Amino acid sequence: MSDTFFSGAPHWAWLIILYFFVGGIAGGGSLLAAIVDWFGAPEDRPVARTGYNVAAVGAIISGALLTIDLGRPLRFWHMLFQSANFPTLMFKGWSPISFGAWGIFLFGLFSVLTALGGMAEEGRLHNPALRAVGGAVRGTLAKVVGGVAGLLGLFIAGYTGVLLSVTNRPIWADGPWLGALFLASGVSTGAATLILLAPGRGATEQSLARLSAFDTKALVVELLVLVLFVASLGAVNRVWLSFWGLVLLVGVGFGILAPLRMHAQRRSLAGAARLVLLGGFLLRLATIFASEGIERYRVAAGM
Amino acid sequence: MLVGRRDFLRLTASAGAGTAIGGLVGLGVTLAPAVARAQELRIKDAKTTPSICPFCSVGCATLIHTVDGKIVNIEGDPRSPHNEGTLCPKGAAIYQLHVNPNRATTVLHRKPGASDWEVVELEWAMDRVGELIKKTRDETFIEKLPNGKLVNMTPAVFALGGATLDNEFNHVCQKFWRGLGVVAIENQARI
Amino acid sequence: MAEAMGFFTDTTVCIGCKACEVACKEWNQLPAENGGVRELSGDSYDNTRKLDGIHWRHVRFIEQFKGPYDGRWLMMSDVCKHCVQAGCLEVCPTGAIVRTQFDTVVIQSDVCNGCRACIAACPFGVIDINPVSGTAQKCTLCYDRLQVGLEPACSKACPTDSIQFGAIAELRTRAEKRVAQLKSQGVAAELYGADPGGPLGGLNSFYLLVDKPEVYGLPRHPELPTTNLAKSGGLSVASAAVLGLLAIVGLRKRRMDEQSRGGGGNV
Amino acid sequence: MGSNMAECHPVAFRWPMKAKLNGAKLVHVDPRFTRTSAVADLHVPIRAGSDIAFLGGLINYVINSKRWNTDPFFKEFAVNYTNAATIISDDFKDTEELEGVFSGLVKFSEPAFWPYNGLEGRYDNATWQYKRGPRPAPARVEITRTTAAAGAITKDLIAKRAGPPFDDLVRSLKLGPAEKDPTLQNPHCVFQILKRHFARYTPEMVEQVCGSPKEKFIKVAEMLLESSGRDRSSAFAYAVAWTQHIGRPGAGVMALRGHAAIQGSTDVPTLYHSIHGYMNAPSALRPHETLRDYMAAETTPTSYYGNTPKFLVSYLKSMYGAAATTENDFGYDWHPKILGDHSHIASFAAMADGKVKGMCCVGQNPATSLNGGATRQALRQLDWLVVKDNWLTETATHWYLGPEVKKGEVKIEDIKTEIFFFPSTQIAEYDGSFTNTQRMLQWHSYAAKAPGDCRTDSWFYHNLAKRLKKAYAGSKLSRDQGWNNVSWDFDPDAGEEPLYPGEISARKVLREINGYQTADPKQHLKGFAELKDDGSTTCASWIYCGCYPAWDQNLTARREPDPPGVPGAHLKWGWAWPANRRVMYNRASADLKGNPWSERKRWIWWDPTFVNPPDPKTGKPVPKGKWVGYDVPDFGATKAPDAQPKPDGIGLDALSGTQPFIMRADGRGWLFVPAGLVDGPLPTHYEPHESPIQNPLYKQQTSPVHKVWAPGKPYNKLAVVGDPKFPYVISTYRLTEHYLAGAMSRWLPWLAELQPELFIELGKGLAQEKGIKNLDWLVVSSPRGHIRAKALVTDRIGVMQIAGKRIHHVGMPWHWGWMGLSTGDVVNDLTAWVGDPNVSIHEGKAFVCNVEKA
Repeated sequence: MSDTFFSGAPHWAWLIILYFFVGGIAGGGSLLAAIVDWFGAPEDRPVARTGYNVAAVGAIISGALLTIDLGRPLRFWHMLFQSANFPTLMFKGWSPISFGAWGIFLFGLFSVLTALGGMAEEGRLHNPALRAVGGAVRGTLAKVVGGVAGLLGLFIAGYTGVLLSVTNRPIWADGPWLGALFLASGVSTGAATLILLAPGRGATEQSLARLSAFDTKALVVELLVLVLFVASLGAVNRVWLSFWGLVLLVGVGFGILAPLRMHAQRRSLAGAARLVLLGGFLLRLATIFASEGIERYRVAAGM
Repeated sequence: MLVGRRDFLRLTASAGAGTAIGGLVGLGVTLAPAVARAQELRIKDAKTTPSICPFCSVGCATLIHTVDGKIVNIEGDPRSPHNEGTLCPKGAAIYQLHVNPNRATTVLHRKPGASDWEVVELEWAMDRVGELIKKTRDETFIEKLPNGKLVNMTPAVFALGGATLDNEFNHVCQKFWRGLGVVAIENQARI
Repeated sequence: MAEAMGFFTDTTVCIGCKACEVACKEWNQLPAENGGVRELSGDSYDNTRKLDGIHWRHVRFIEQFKGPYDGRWLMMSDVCKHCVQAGCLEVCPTGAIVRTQFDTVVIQSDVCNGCRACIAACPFGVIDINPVSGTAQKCTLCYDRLQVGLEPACSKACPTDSIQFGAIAELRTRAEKRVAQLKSQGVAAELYGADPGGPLGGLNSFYLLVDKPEVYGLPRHPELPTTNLAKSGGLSVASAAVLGLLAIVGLRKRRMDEQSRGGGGNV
Repeated sequence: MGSNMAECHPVAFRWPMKAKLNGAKLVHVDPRFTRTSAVADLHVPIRAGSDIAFLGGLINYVINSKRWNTDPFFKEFAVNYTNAATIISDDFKDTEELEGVFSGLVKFSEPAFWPYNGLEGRYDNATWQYKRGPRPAPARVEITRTTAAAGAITKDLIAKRAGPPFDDLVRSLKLGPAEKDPTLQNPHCVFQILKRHFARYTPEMVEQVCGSPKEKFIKVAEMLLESSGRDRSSAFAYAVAWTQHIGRPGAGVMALRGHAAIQGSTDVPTLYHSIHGYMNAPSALRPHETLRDYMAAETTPTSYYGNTPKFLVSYLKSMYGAAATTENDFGYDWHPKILGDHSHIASFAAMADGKVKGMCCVGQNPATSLNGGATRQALRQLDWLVVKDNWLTETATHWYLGPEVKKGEVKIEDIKTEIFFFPSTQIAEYDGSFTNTQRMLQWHSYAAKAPGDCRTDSWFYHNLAKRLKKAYAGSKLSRDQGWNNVSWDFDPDAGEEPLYPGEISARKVLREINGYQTADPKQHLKGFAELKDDGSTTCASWIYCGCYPAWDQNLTARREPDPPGVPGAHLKWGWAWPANRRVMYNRASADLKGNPWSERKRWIWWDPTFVNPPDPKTGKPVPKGKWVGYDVPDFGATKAPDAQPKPDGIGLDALSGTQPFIMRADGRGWLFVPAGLVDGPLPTHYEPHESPIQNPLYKQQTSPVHKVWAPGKPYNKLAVVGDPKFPYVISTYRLTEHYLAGAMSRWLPWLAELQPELFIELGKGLAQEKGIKNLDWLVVSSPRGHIRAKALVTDRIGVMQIAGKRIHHVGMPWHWGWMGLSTGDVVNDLTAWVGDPNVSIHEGKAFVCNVEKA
């Protein structure tokens, strides 16, 4: 029996699952937007702008979810500053939740700036203050800010899995692959979100096709990492003999295998993207709840 | 030596993997010992009154801490040769005998046949109980048995309780009833 | 720093009275779960089941019987281990969890914001949210009492001295003597967490057990959560690199012929 | 044994556990494997209701062992400090001869004026008496008929209204010397009777009756032998009613009593059968017609009880004050006499018949007590009921929340009782003293004000007394004269603020209990040696005399422990009766010459070189020598070990320097009890009234004198022997986490969460037979009723082989009722109104039941 079975569940439930999901999308979206921005074709610009917007909105939602989830939400700032010693910064480089808080904060800052820049470029900002800020973020600065947002997105997509690993909880701490898995899932769901939203911002068929082609690769990576993750759990895998194991199977079936098949068959891009999102959500749902649901006294009782 | 062992660098080194990722530092944060900002000691300015546990018969000594006449803490008296400061779970819960929203604090009266209590005045209820005791005593008093034995008693009133109460209560209780001629006086000793 | 202080819990003299649970609640003014209105757990005489934000002490009951009247009934009062290397303290992002001058680990309730990272970080399942404060809470080893020279409430209350409080060095000597006494009587007694070279640098609340740690709900090899950081982080970075490269390759500006094929290549 | 000390008295269990760490062996004999068994060296299962068979087996094993028959220690102690050598009347017949009953059994007919004694038979103990030589000629009794047979002299003194002083009356009660055989060979000596009596209690028989495996039983017997001797001791923790130590440190039978003041409420008796200091309550069934009749009947002339007239007169002075005079026999006639059994169950049986009309229930919760259904039926017959408690108890709410009302069997409007509920103060909210199980009085002080209308329970009776004094004032009726003459002076003196309006002074009450010189109440009595039988001393309780030796010296409030490392009787912590002695009969801790039996176990001893000051009263010199040691000697302090009894002495003067048991007529421990116990001079195994088997030891199934109240009544139905409808043995018990009937624990969130619901513990075997799973709801039934409880399936209780039958044992904690945070059915709805004849204690720990899935 893994020693993780003696730890207590942190009650990370729906808000955190939603955060992991939204954060993954935002991170993945931001990464893809930055890559398109830096390396892509000019006609892919709408994809980039969509990505930055997804990132900005996602970052704000993420921050909100995280804050609401706190036992004492008004003390959210204690993660950034030492409450007894304000304004000395609060930062622990070895604690994912600490550097993650900073990550989310910076990601929010950069993605919102980039998004404002994009919106200013489109002329959609009417508030003078926002227009001033958005207008400032253009050209090379916009590219740099976007690039940073992209890198931070990569971090946001992946750190959540690392956060789970750096615990003593069953499943999460029983194998090292969760960060990689969440990262892959974040990128795949980010791409899927762009596939769904970018057409509204004027993205071309070609842009979407490229995104979709990349999503296929991301899904393959995700599947591969998932297999490695499950393999690394060893005996702990018996916890999947539960409702959440079924959810995971459904997630893999509908969220990875089905989209891959649809891509192979060149069927509806949007349909596949929706399934990818579903899969990403179910993956997090199953991973969190399968662990949360383990009650430690059952272990001691030999049950 | 103890401090050294707990030094942060040693800590992460023994934790093994921690240092592998560069920049694993804390800004103004260490894991070294510090004086925590704890809440103030609850009994700092409390008055201490010696008492005894009211549960079982071991007679554990307790100390009651009060602040402005309010009980803030009750714990074992370490001087006691019986309990040396220790208590059982019931003794440790004496506080909740006192500070407890479920405590009854009003006098209740139920008229014969009524389906509800009424809250009544303490003095009125005492007067009424006094009247009832006198009525029952006067109606049932036996001076002599049919065989001529002088007994001066009534068997019609039953007084129960005392083993959870003070010696002084027991004296007052039995003197009251025996004085009136009531002999059916009992407590928990027999059950 | 003052001398390291802590608990030695000799489970062989525990009578499962739960005085420690109540004395802890009394001193720390912790509420009962659901106001005390609960259902029977069916797990021997254990109805509080675990340590959490309002149960900083918990007495475990283990029935080991081969048949009627044939066996033993183990009891153990459990508490925060005040690890020398404390996972909760490591991960806490607010600095609410500190190591005190007594080498104990304390959560400062006025700093904690209830993120619950420490709950998942603790290998022993000690910490949980106190619904009244909304913050993570656990045994403070009666930090407030220690500062004025008072003994913690639980060990003070313990009628059989199963829970002993004192300087760790002295407690270890005492514990080793007791182990020797039990061994001479043929009892397979062992200490858990008394070894400063052992897991987590030793526990400042250590135990004398007569069965495997798992039987008492204790992990055999408790670890710091950050043990996983490098590997998990490294693999994340690696997969980030792979995915980033794939994305750059897939989304980069391409030649027209590739574009005209539409949809790019499925790899 | 039979006690679950770790669970019921966890803090007292601190000391056995410390002894265990020092190498002591702990044996637990109990039907359940409890938290006590968990830390014991050996647990021996035993069927509830068979303890005497087990203990009888131990006696048989020990007195036939080689060790006992060769080690002189045992013989020296037994011959000199017990009545083993005493010869019993030739007419005595043992259970060996009469198939399970003793000689003297006669039929009992209930008197018409109080038919609630619950008896069918009773013993005339004339044949159980010591064989005696001729009665000594009374030396100083000036009467004419010096040749009168025993008893006549006393009658004459009674007729002449002799005394005070009553010394002549006491002296006239002296009997002839008991015959002895120090070789213990005489077939009529106690030892030989004992040996024959217990001969059939073999290990095999113990296994048959108790279900305890023979090997385990023998192991216990061997362990007991190993830890006996000059420097060793054994203690039996036993949940019996009377505290008694056998004089040596670490030895004896230890009663573990249930309540904070249960000892106090027995000493200061809120019990029908006794008045202060263990004097029997004047009774219509005994020759108690007059003061002298009472003294003649109740005084043991050759023990400390020879002072009974002093105790009694001082008590009557405390009752009736100045009105108690020599002329009116100190008001003895005003004092009420009991009609028979007015004990708890008897009173409820009478109440059910409408003979008890009013009830004041203070700090007790009988609605969940023995035969709960019958008890509540009785409560519903009352004209009025007062409940005074800290919480709304089941007794206060039975009329609208009781199971009978909830089920619709009884309509609220048909209950014609007028009911009152008065809220009470809690421990920290008033002053007073408790007497703990070790007889120690400890004072507790007021710390905080009680809320609302909460008043002390003493306040309640004090203020009722004031009202009734007023109501009867001026009455000329003879029956009211007693009450009008009762002294009632408990209001605080000027300068002492009452804690609540109209509150008593608890110190003043304790002063009256301690006693004072009648002429000057400020002159307190320093000890019971100062008591007089002429009314010049006023003292409610002779045993408490000395706890308040001066107006401003409340010794119960002392909190000064001995320094660490001292063997320590902690004589300055609280105050223990009698005379602050911590170990009673402690003369027995030294041998005949007054030296400790062993250095390791020394407690008090004779120091022959001690120079005594002259007698403070007479000024005469006192010879050298004194009892010294850690404790207050329970013996004449300067009475030498070689002192001889005075021929015409009464009280302690009638005992020698080697008779440590000074409250016994012969100064010896009684292995054979010629008087005082009504069910036989020797313990004998009888089956509980409800038993699954025929008594394997005797033809007599149950004690021929045990009590069944309300026999044949529909609310007290009883199962027949081996009743197939109720095949399981059940015992009820307590848990550490709750307190008795639960009023003081079920309302406390911290305790309620620890044991939130009622359960029944049953073995895995029975569970399997019945298809019962852990936590299933079960219905448990007895002839009196049925209740629901959740199953706790465990191997800590189980099946036993009893007399060739496989019998399942189950157990239920009885703390629950319908009020509080933690609720459950009333387990006592299963128990019966059956009890023992000595002290009317119920048989709720051993009866039969059935268990089915709900």
